[in-house]
Amino acid sequence: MTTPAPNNLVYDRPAGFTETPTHYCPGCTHGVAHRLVAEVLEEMGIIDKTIGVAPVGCAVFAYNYFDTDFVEAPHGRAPAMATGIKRVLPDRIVFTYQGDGDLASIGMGEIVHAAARGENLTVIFINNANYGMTGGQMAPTTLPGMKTTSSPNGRDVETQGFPIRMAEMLSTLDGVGYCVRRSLHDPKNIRLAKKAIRLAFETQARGLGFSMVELLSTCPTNWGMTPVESLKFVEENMVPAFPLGDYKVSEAIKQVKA
Amino acid sequence: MTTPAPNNLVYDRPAGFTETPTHYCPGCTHGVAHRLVAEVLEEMGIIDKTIGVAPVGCAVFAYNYFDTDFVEAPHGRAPAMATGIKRVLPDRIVFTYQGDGDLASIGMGEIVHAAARGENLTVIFINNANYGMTGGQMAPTTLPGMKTTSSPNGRDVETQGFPIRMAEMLSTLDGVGYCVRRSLHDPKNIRLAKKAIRLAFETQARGLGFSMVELLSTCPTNWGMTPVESLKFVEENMVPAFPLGDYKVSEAIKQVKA
Amino acid sequence: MQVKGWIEVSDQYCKGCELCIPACPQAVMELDMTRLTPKGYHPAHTFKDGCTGCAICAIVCPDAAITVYREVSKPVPVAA
Amino acid sequence: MQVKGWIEVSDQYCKGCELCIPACPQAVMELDMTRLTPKGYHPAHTFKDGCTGCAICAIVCPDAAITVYREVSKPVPVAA
Amino acid sequence: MTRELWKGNEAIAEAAVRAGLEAYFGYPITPQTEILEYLSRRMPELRRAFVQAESELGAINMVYGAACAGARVMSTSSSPGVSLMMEGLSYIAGTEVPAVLVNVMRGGPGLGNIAPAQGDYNQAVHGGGHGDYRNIVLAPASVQEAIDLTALSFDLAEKYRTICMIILDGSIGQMMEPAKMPEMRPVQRAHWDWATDGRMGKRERRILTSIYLDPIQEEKTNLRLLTRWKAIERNEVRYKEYFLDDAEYVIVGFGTAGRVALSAVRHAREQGIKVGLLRPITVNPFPVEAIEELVKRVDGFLVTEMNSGQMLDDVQRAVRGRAPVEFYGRVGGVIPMPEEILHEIQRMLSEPLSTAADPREEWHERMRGMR
Amino acid sequence: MTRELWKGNEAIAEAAVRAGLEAYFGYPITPQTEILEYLSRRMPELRRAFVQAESELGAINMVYGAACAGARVMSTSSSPGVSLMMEGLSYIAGTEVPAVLVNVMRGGPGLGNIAPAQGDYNQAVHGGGHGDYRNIVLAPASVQEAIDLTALSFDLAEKYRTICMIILDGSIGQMMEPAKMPEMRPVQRAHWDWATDGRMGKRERRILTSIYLDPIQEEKTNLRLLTRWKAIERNEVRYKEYFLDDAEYVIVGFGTAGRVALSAVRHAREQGIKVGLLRPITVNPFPVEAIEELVKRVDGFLVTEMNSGQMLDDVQRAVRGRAPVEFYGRVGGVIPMPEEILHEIQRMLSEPLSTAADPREEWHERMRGMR
Amino acid sequence: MQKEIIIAGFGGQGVLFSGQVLAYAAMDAGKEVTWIPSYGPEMRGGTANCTVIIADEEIGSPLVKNPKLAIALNLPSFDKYEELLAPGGTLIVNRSMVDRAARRTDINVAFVPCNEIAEEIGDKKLLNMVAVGALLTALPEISLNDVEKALEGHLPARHKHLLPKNYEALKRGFQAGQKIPA
Amino acid sequence: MQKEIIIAGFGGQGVLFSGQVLAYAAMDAGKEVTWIPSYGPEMRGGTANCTVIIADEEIGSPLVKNPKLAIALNLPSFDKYEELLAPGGTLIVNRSMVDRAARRTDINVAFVPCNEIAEEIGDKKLLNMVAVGALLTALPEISLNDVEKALEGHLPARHKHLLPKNYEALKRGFQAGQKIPA
Repeated sequence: MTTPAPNNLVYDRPAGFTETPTHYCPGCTHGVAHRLVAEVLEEMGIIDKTIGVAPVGCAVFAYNYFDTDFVEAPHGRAPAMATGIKRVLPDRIVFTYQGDGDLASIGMGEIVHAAARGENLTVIFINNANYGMTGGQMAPTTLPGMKTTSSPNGRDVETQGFPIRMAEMLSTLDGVGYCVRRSLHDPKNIRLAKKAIRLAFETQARGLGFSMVELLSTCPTNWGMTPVESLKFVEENMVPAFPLGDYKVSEAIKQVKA
Repeated sequence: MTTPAPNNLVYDRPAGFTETPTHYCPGCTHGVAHRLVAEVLEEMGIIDKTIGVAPVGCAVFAYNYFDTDFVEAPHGRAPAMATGIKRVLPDRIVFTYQGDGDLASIGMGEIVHAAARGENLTVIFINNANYGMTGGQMAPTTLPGMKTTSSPNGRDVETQGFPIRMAEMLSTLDGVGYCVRRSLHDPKNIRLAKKAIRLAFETQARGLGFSMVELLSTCPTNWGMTPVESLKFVEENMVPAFPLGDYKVSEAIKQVKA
Repeated sequence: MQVKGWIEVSDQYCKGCELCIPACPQAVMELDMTRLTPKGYHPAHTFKDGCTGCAICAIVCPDAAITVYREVSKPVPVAA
Repeated sequence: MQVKGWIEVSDQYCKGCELCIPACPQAVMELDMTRLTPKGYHPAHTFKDGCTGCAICAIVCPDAAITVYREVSKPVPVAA
Repeated sequence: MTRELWKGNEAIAEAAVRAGLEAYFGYPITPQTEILEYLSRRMPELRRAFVQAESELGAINMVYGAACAGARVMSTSSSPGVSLMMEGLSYIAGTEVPAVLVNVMRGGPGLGNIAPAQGDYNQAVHGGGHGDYRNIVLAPASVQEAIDLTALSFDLAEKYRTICMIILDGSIGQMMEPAKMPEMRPVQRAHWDWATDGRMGKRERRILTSIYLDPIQEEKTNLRLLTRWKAIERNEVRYKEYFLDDAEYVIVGFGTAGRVALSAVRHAREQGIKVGLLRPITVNPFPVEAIEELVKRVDGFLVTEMNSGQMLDDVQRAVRGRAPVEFYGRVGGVIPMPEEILHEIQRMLSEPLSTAADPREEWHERMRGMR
Repeated sequence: MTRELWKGNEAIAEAAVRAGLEAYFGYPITPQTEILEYLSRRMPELRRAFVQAESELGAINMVYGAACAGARVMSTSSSPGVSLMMEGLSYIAGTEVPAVLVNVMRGGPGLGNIAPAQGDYNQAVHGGGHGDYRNIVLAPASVQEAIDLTALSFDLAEKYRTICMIILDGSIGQMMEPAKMPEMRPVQRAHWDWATDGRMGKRERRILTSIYLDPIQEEKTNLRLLTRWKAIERNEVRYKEYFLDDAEYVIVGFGTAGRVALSAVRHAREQGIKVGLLRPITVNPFPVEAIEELVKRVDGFLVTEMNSGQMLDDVQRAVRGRAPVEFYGRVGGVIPMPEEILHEIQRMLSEPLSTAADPREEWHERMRGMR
Repeated sequence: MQKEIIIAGFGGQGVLFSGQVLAYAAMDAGKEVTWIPSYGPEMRGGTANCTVIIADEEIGSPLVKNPKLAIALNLPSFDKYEELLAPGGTLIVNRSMVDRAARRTDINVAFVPCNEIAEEIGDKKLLNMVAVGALLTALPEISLNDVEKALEGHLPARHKHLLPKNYEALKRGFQAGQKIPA
Repeated sequence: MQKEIIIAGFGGQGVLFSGQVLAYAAMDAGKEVTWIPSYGPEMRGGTANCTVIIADEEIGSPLVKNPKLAIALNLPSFDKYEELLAPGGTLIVNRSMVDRAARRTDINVAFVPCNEIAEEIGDKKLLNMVAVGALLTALPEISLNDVEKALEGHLPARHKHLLPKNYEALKRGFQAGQKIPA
């Protein structure tokens, strides 16, 4: 951490967090993603000038957990709201935190155009392959054959289509400065995820355009698995379908050490 | 033509057309695109079972020109309407005809998801780099620096973003069976465009998923050029920004001769 | 010796956009400045011999205004 | 000889999700079945010596419930 | 037909299936998601069309397309999702094709909450999309009524080539009651003389559009829609009366607010108070003539809603100042208890009533007093 | 200030700029596109925010974001585009942040046409988004009024933390009139105690949301909104009176329908007919007390609109059957001519008037007779 | 006749299902009935409850402020519904989870060790059926037999083998309920 | 005082601009004025028209059915507005594009060869100013000088060099207009 720590303190709850315990189910990696964002805001010293935009979905209450200003957007519209904020407060740091139903389904138009415009925003995209809050319906990211409450016989690609790989799709747009996919299923990948989140915020801080980190995440409750089984599912089933990697990194940001 | 022609007839107005003269400005290549679609419908013998979906934009009156059933969709929603029609009439041929404001701006969510679902639809996408009907405003496809009535000093990519290459973007989706870009700026390219339109409809007829042909087109009136100058502009300025080519062609369709 | 062809340009559809004129390989087309269509356009026409019925004018015509004929014995597939 | 460390698990935040347990390289963590947190969870704890303060448990913790210490003289950069 | 215990949302879904629903397009939103989930299993097993759309905007335009093709089609959503459908609804109305939409209402405005509310009455009945159009709005108060009105909604939509909306608060969607489910009707697409289902060698081409570039033609269209609406007003008004024969006071309430009022009316009758209940089943068209009839013989009206007085406006317009109109509402997702409405009835008996007062204002004052 | 000839749409754009507009988000749609085009040049030259959004849906949510940040912000659109904003408007209302929206209305429903109409009155005043909320609606009848009300709209929106809509038919957007443009006000963001503009070391964090998961809290919010609305009703009603002092008959009309009626009133006065005009400038809040005042002394009301009788409902509710109310409207993009309204005035004088008749129904019959 | 019953407890104690069993029994017995779960934010808390109303005629409000009957399977529910119960009403309390005596004297409170009885029967889960059995002592409109038929008719096939123990739980609960010092 | 003027012709004949010139002149002369273009589907047809209303008091309807004054720059406009003109009104007709005589006798019709006069001046485009000049003979509220000042004040800078010819066109039109057999 950049803040001096008592001699023997190795890790402490980040200052970017409020005291409020999260409402997430035990073992849900939303909490890990939150923590990484809070750590990065603290390490970059930007908590104070950051404005978050919460989605509709499990993260609808994200505004309770970060010690920053926050607004709550209509379902899928977070990138549009963030655009409105950033355009009138260009010196602030603005980020959206969105799930796959919110970003990849109803919010497709807003995310694609925020990226195409090269809005200086950072998007944290949680891909857990289903609509968590409403009880586990099929999302655009649901894997073929995966059972959900709205694909009870498993997602049939013939009638229900194929998963959308957002990081790959958005990387075709010139307005994008940084766009990568990471996973939260083990310590190594969590470390890589944090580095990516740091670089995404650095991209915004440097005015290098739109930045997004897609994070493969778990939904133990709706998947009907234990938290530990869920991590395994991510590693064995989601990573192959949603390859981890850097899909677009602007030259300027390649120089930055995180 | 598949229909027997009088001995010395080389070319005649296609039967897929009604008698109605189009409302398009002189030299606008919308007319060429219409004609190619009409020729393909006639050659495939599917006029009778085709249902078209018109957009909002210059082609809003497309329904007057084709001798098929037609509906007129809200701005950008043609792929959703077409989905509704095709799902209840799977043995019909359903196509949308959309401009860049309609498909690439307000209709982004609908087109991406129709493609991701692999809907058996054919989309004819006219890219003329501006909103024609409302008088030439900036579109998502407007070239950097290009002057329009809503980018009076030329499109500033810093504040107004970058052109979206739809064919490339949609080709990242697994539901897409056929997705290519062609141009209408000379006879050779018009021939290639017609072949592509044929293959797009063949893709649908074979149930191979979503098919789209993006056509680089002109807007002499709003560009402030003669029709002939406009073709030159397409060749010299648009083709470099929107490379022609096959972005996705499913294996099954590669076998088809058009 | 090249094939002979001819075209008919429909006054109902032609808007005098001139796209066919530079496209004609034989350079035998121009606008007929002596006539106006009912819609007030000078329609395209062939102003001299040399049309081969190649139908390129029809291929580039945005208004399907041109019908193309050729002096031949067997049906010819359409060019476009 | 390996460094010695220790952790504090917050009853306020721990939900007993067990993610830290298989993650611990020293395998010194488990749920404390003798206690319930105010929210009714069995919290995680170290049930034997061997903690090196590597902070991997904190890195995988979804609830930032774990504070990690180490017997050392100079500040150590956080692992994550 | 035997009675079975049905949950409101699932009952609506099954009733639509039995009415011959050919295609469903929807999107998850609490508290209507069970309808989507039920049909995600039921429709495919019957080889009928089911699509979880990318959004409510997509869903209503898929409905629009399927309706143009002549199919029996439905979408369902809840308040914020329905707001996203306003453009599509206006287009469907302007194109004169039949469609059914169910709104399982929740607390608003905005994201609000997921508790039962009736705050979308005005959107459904008066406002909503742009331009001059009206659509039928049905308001069930029980699971059985939800089943019966779902079946009816398709017939009405097709008979008048109009949108038929069903509005219910979330509690009806979530509650279970014994109900009889009608027999399965076969899916057989009527051969509409307007549907764009492909010429198929049988006929000239058809066009379905909402464009009338010439204002005179658009005016003719608007008047045609109004003429049709007049027929609906004549033929389709539905309501239920309770204890009205000798009533001196009348409660007017729809949906859950109406059935809560029924309990209050029974309590009041036990106390010898001559109060009755008029429960509109069609809130659009509104039972104006029933009110007209009551105006002649009652001493006052009490409108009860789970909103801040939306149907109240329609009651006031029908009463035209000829009798006092009072209002009691709970808003934001709160369901009133029978005791509260009984208390209002008693207040009406004890206070002088005026035809000049603004009932919403007086209610608002009382509510603020409460806090 | 000297008079200049301004086109309505451009006048609104420049008036907003001079009122300190910090950010504009819009999308092209006829007949309001000139506003977008004007600001695409004007805003960047002043280094203010201009974004042509991907859609009206995007635009209203950009407005929502900028409003939360405390900026003076506006969007403009026309009927179908405004229908796409209903979800966003409900959220903005529920979050209690100020925003200005201009609707240059065209013929509908659906795609309709681009001719001037007033068919979105109900959407703006009564329905629109889901849930219980109300917003101020201003209806200019001239280019000068459009300028003045645009400037006013920002002050009202901020004073009451509410949405302020300006509705005008396309003809006002397209016409030119001499008008005085106010001086340029500097852009200076007020330091709102609610805006989420970043803590910046000065304060605790702030949250802006429309969620109130506990119905009791949502009810409190609804009642707070209603309390604020009551203040608006008390303070902000605006209207213009013409020839009312000795009027025996009153025409009520807003916007272009109102100014067309003024010509008819003048013709009638030339014929010695004692008729006047009440032209609401705020159609929400509606000038109920002005109607109340007139009810006492006039023999009848004639409501004229460019729709099928939407404000008519509000006039009827205010009149409460105490005077005859007649209606004359043209719909679908047709502007009535003064002669038509004069003819209606003459008809009112020659026919027996009833308070029981349904004015819309009678008008509809007459219109069908015409065809 | 109208009887209102509220059943409340922790999620996982079978609150909603036991309410449905009563609803099925009432329906099969030819009564009007409504079942409505706690709805809205409470869903997120640890406790669940549902309201069942049984009547001879069309049922008005599906919710009541002061029910005639209630089952409290845990302490928070006991605290809440002892307050709200209508005078003269009967409250079945799961003594296994409640360590205090009743405060009100104008209602009948039956303390039944539901967990213990269920464990004696050999299935912890059946504590809810024990409570339902006890409730029936105060609900003459519904007989034990009605509830057994309802279980038989509506228990998912995969649980049919549990019927005998369910019957026993009901009976044991009914017996325990009869011992109320009324 | 209120005077309504409709100016109609083909697109490209300067219909809308000539209406705006009158509007500027009226405004500068301290009058109330409205200018409204033909709006709606007609825009798509070949002909354009605009309505200008000049008055001393607040103007009501910006449109009129029967204007007192009109300029018809082509035959379709002549056909349409000869019908609609208010009795006693004056209609300026561009004889260069019209080959028939007037039908009505209750209005003044002035046939002015606008194209020829404009061509004599040396700028075909000025045919609209010729017509405006002619109209002024029937619009005493606006003087030639008012219109000249309006042109001077509102003509885009890049067209200022055309002012002299515009003035001449106005004058020639005014002279031609005065020759009306009233």
